[in-house]
Amino acid sequence: MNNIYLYTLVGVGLFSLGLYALIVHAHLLRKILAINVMGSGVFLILVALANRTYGTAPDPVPHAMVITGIVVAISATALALALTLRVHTETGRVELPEESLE
Amino acid sequence: MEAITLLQLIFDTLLGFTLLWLAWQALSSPDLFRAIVLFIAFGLLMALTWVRLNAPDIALAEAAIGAGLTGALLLSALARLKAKNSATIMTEQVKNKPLFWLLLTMLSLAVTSGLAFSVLTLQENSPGLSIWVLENIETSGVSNPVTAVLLNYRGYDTLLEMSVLLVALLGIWSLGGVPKRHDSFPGQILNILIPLLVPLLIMVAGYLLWAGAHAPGGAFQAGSLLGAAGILFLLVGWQFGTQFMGLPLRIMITFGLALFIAVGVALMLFGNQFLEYPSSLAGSLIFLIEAAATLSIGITLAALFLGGRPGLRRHK
Amino acid sequence: MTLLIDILTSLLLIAGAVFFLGGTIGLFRFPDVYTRLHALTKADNVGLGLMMAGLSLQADSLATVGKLLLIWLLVLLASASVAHLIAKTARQRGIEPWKQ
Amino acid sequence: MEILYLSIALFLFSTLVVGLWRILHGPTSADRMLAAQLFGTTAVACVLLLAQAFEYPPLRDVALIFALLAAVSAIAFVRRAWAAEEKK
Repeated sequence: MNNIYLYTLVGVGLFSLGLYALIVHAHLLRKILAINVMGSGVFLILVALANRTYGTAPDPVPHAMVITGIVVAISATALALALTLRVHTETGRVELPEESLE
Repeated sequence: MEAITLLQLIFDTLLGFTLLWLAWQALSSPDLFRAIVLFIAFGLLMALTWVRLNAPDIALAEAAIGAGLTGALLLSALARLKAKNSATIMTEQVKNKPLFWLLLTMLSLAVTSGLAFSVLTLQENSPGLSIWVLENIETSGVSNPVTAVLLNYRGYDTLLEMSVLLVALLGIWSLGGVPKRHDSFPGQILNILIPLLVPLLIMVAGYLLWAGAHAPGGAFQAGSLLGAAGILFLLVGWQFGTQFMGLPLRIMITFGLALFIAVGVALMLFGNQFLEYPSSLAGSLIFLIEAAATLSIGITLAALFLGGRPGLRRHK
Repeated sequence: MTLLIDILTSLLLIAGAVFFLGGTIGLFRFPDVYTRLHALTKADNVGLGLMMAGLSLQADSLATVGKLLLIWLLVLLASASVAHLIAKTARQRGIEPWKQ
Repeated sequence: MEILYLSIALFLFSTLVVGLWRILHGPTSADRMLAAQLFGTTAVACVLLLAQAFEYPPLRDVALIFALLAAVSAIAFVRRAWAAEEKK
């Protein structure tokens, strides 16, 4: 089972991609997608590493954590989308106002 | 190398690279609709990845949520934003600031290499808690180890996770009423398809709930299917009666959490710890809690999709 | 006997894969959304159907065959409905069918 | 037989990767959605082949869920996203 490290590295890559996009993009919908990709990266690392029980079934504890995480992620996404839509109705914009540093 | 190992290696490599590429395309696509469709495809491949990683319970959850909820949520939100053209705005700091780009690239590289290093230097053989889980599986009341962890050993997690669902719903409800929309007539096809699909969804949800005790499945997967059924109803614009939207809705949404806490407290009255099931009753108690949780999770997810507090009209 | 069944399964699976390939090529090459719909439903209906037939031959119980059949029927139902909905909406939105 | 199942699963997965081209290039939203629809069907076939190859029946439930929910995203697209595009 050498795919453990392959998938772990893919998880790391997804996390970094998501982090990068989260910082670069101002559009709120894109930020929501970016956070979801980061989350998927974390889940992937957890589950891939749960396979390090050579010969026996994988460790069920990370599996349970990830199932919980998926449901939390979707509810957080729904809330974030509702907030985005509210920002849009109030201000007509799809990004948050920038705070000026002066 | 054996042919089977080789084939699996090719499959995994292709899957891994496609995942990364899809994520990159979805996050950098100038067209938001395209980004969302790519993200839906990404969810599909994640489910395949869980299959490859021996995690069928997660594959079921990802399939149910990815196919049934995420796409519908994102597409409905996009429909209401109607601002596709402003899609590639960058944050203020990024525009015309080469120094910031440099810093950001360095940060990303540092995060990636740091994480990769720490992950690759982990112990190669680490069973984690799986030994304890398997040793105590007989007293847990179920034979699927993932369900045992979720509902017995780490029942607190599940309890708090259901509270998170509830808090998210409260957050949405505090933002105002259900957005007004004028749904067109769904048409004959949907009027035939939806009444066929919904009973099947409910049936399969029941099957997954029952199977969860001894095989992959359980309350979250079953609840997600119920949520998808609710979303189908909402998508064709069928209205639930207003008498359902008041107290009955609130009772059903909180029922799962309330029963969970009630069982925990009742066990304390009999001299156990909070949520410490006696092993003779564990199986039945877990099933009872899971059944209530399935109903509540399903209705909460559908209510999240509704996007506002029913019965309250947004004035605008 | 097992050998015969294995050969039959292989043939059915390969035939199914060919239809999936056809669906993908159609999606890739056809000129407009209506013709692509046409290509797509071949993969859904025939491709998956042949695969289901092939896998059913290897199934250990009737329940498994039933589940495979149910999955196939569900995909048929979904793809036929979706194809219809998309074609109808495309017409309403004024996307012209491709003419030589 | 395992080799056959795995090879066909791999083959189907590669057709899926090729199909990504249609999501990227559209041109209309309907084309992108169609490609996603084909992905769903391909994933069903892939998962069933893997279930057979590794003789692990619970994977069939994953395929069953994919099949049950295959239409949801497309219905959301037709009923919501596409309808909104029209008003612009």
